[in-house]
Amino acid sequence: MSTNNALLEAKDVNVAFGGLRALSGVNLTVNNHEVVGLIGPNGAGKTTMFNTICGIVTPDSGTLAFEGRDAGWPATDQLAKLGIARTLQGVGLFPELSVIENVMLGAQKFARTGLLSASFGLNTRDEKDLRDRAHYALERVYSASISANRAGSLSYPDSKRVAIARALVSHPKLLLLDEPAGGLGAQDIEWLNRLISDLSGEMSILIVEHHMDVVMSVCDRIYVLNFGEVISSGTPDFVRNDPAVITAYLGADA
Amino acid sequence: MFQLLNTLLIGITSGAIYALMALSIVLVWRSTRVINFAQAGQALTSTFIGFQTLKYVDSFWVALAVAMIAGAAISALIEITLMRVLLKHSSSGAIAGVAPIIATLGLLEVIQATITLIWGGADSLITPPLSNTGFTIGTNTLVFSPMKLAIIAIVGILLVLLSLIVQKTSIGLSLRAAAFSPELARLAGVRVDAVRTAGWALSGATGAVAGLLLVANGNGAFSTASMEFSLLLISGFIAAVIGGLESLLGAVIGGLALGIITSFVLMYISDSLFFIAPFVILLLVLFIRPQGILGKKGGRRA
Amino acid sequence: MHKLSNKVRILIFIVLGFLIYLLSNNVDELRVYQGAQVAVFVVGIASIILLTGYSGQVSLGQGALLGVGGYAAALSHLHWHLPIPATFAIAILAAAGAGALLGIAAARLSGPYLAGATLALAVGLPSIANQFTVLGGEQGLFFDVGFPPASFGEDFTQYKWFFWIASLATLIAIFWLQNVMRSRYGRTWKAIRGSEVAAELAGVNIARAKILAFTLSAGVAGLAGALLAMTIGTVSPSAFPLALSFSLLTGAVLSGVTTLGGVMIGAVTLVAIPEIVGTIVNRIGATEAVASNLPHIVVGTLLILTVVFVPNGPVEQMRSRRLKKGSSL
Amino acid sequence: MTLHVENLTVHHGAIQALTNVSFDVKEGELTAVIGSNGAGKSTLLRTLSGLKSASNGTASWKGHNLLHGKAESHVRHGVAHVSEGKSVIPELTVEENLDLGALWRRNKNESASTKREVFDLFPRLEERRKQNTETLSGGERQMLAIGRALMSKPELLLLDEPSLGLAPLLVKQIFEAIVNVTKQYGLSVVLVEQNAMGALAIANSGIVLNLGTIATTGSAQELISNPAVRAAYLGY
Repeated sequence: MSTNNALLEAKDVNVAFGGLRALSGVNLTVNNHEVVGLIGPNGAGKTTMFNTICGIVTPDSGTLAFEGRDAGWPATDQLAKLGIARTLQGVGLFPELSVIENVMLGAQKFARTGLLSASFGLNTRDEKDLRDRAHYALERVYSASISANRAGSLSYPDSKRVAIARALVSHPKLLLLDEPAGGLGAQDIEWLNRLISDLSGEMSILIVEHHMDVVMSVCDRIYVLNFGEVISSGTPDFVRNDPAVITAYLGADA
Repeated sequence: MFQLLNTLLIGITSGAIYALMALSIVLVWRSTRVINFAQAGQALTSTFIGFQTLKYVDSFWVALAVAMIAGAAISALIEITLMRVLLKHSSSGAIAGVAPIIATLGLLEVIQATITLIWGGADSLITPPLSNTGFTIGTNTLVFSPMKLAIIAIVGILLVLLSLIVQKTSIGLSLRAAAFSPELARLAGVRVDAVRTAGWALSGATGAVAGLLLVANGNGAFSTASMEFSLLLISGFIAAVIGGLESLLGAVIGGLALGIITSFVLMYISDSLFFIAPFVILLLVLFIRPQGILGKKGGRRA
Repeated sequence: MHKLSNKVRILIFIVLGFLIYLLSNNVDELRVYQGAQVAVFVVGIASIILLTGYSGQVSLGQGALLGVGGYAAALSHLHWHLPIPATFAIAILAAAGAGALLGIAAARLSGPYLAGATLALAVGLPSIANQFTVLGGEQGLFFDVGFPPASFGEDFTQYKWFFWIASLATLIAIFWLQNVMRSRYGRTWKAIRGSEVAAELAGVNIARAKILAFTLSAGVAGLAGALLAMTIGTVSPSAFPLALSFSLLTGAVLSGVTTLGGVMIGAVTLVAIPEIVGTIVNRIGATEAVASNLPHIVVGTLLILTVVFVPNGPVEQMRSRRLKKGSSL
Repeated sequence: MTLHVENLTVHHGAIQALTNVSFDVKEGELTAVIGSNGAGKSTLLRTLSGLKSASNGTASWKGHNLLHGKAESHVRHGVAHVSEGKSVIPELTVEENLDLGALWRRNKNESASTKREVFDLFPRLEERRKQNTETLSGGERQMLAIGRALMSKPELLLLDEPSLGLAPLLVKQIFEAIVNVTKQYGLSVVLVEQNAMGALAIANSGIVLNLGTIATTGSAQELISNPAVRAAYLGY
């Protein structure tokens, strides 16, 4: 899968926690404007893979290239600058902040003024710019009417929308979605499907998801992890009929 | 040479007392994951209760026992009335992480004012049960006295006793299980709330011994405004941190190390470093080995 | 949260200043002096709100940072004969420097470790004064801001002068703090307090943000220290005891540590409770021991109750109740 | 009916993790609860063992209300829960982990004989009784977790993904051990599993959970050939 078209290319990633091998020799590529799924049974290493890409877990070995350049293993706070944004499992919003403030945080890299101008209240244009960007991102996932609400008071589906807006506001080239459909009802899942196909024109997307309907319908390609290894990869149709996948999910006698 | 021996013995004695306070702090930390800054006040209260007992009974050892029981009762009461409510109410929210710390500071203020109200004013005196005049070797007199020897012995006995309780008895097993994994302990049928109360009670009794021995180690005089008790708390905390906050043995090693180092600094560098030396030691430990001497990696950001 | 425009805020602060001015002309000496105390506490508490309420780090040693500010102001006044505003600036810078150092240590620590380290600092730092003769030992140093200008007239008292200086400094400090807290820096701190991982993913450098919070908070504390030194006329180790750190923390919790909105509540409570309790005790004729200890019991109990039942403070409590009722703004 | 669950609804904050779940488990039967991640399987067990509180519904074991009181009291009524991820305490030794399960039992002689039985069942544990649990392999830890549960002389065993993270051969061994234990003590078992076929192979009946609701129930045989099982995992 390694082509010039690759946006993110992780090679031979190995991670061990103590004696436990969480990832062994994982290769994963996400091409430009591609929607890629990462699935597997509980404890297969999906979240570890996400955390490794995001610099939260440091791998024992392996390389990561982004846009064709060796990116090392980036520090977590540098991801946004690099052009990678991620939503967290569950919600991951800051409950004490308002919705708009939550989204503005994701746009921080566009801020131009520093502490001094903030001290004298001379940052109003900057703030307005961030606010506008946040507003626009919120409109993409929802009407911006909830922007003044406290994030902690939102319903679960609304929180998930805001979390996606916070990722989108940084104009990522690669969007990592960690279980975006978890806890959502049928209507919201439909909305999510539509949003992902909309976004796929603008950016690449890597999804960890248990909700198979979502994965199978939105993904161009799927990687299946089990015991920290990629046991299968390919189109949704190929993967769902791969005996190795069926065994991994349903058990030995399937 | 003689001075060296003296300095070492002084360090071991005060280190033994710090170790007791550290044990007391570790017991609370392990049972509820809270640093109880009110422990200085509790130890002082227990000491006053011992002092009060001495007015009726003419035995330091009886007073010590009464103080231990009182210390245990006070500590258990605090756990039941304050900590349970606190941990239930403020487990989330903006200041969830610091709420217990602030609450124990408030408690310290209340305790300190209350004992000042009861025993304030004049200095109080507890005559040490044993002589504080040093042993003599040939023509030299050591600072090391029968009382200091007794202090070290008591701390040694208490450490062995506490270790036996924690390592060998079923209450100790419950304590450890509840500390490491409250959820699994519950699933195994351990009444975690009661176990926590027991941990606090043990801590209160240990703190009471620390308080009385601190007074007996000096000239016996103390007051409600004793700076020594604030220092005892901080030394105990630092000793506990040096030991890694989790381990009883670590607390004792931390206490002794702190006592000996401080003693040498005061003797050979400057005695005006009394307040600042422990602080410097704490910072050094936190920078060089953030998990403490016996601590495990990763526990520091708890 | 309602966001007022800067112009409106400046206007409000000017009006506040005018009200304070009117007030100072219409109350007696004691009240004026207490007013200056309130101003000192407001600044000190605000420094804790920035640190604990915003960035989520706890400092039990804020009193020591006030001490750094107080000594810096006194030294620069005694040795360099700087004008008063400049001594305040030195106080802010010196304390901020100390805060930055502390912040570097603090960025590695959290929870009980940070609390213990700052507590040890609060006990240890004041005793440094005894180490250096230049700091004046137990007696400390004088810090005399001088008499009020003669043009204010004969009636203008020294206390009133303190009150004016303290109030003006406080208004400026709070205005500045509000600016910073409303900016992306305030947002960043609140985000860290919520979740470090999520903040990092949003591009926040956690260590840098924490050190910045410690530095700015210490600078504000330094100003409070200089003001405190002004009101008592000297700086000495006993002026910055452990109890001062605890008082400020208490004031911050009573104010509601997550917002500047209630900062007056804590400051006034700290100044008023001893007096109110004292009056009551005298009325019912209790002993002096009761009179001097009851205030501590009341304050301590209040602190515990606040932490347990209104951990975010009275102002936030009211605001969230209003929000729950449905109005979204 | 010995385990009786009716209209059980549980929330995780704002998310409804379980919605109107009803089922029964007869004495001596093994019921497998299967479904993909996030279906609410673990939540179900955590609610039954008292770790999590329910928003609505009823659940009882032989008349003892499982939705009232703390987890530690349910143990005394014969309910043992082996939670997800090898539920052992790594800081304790193997034997201490076992002893912990029987601390609340008054009769120490009976506890000792139970321990004997557990050691007979899992000889590996006896070999390592003095060792720190950290040194055990994944499979041994799972045996220890089940052993700890048995120490409380349970009648109802709640097992949460015992096969998680184990190599296929070990999975087989663990499942065999579960069958043995169930028969030997006449236990009722609720077995939550991702390994659907493995679990159904040893179960009497099964429940398929999907997004917090029961998608299908039936005998184990019926479910093995039911397309709903596939759908729950593979999306078709």
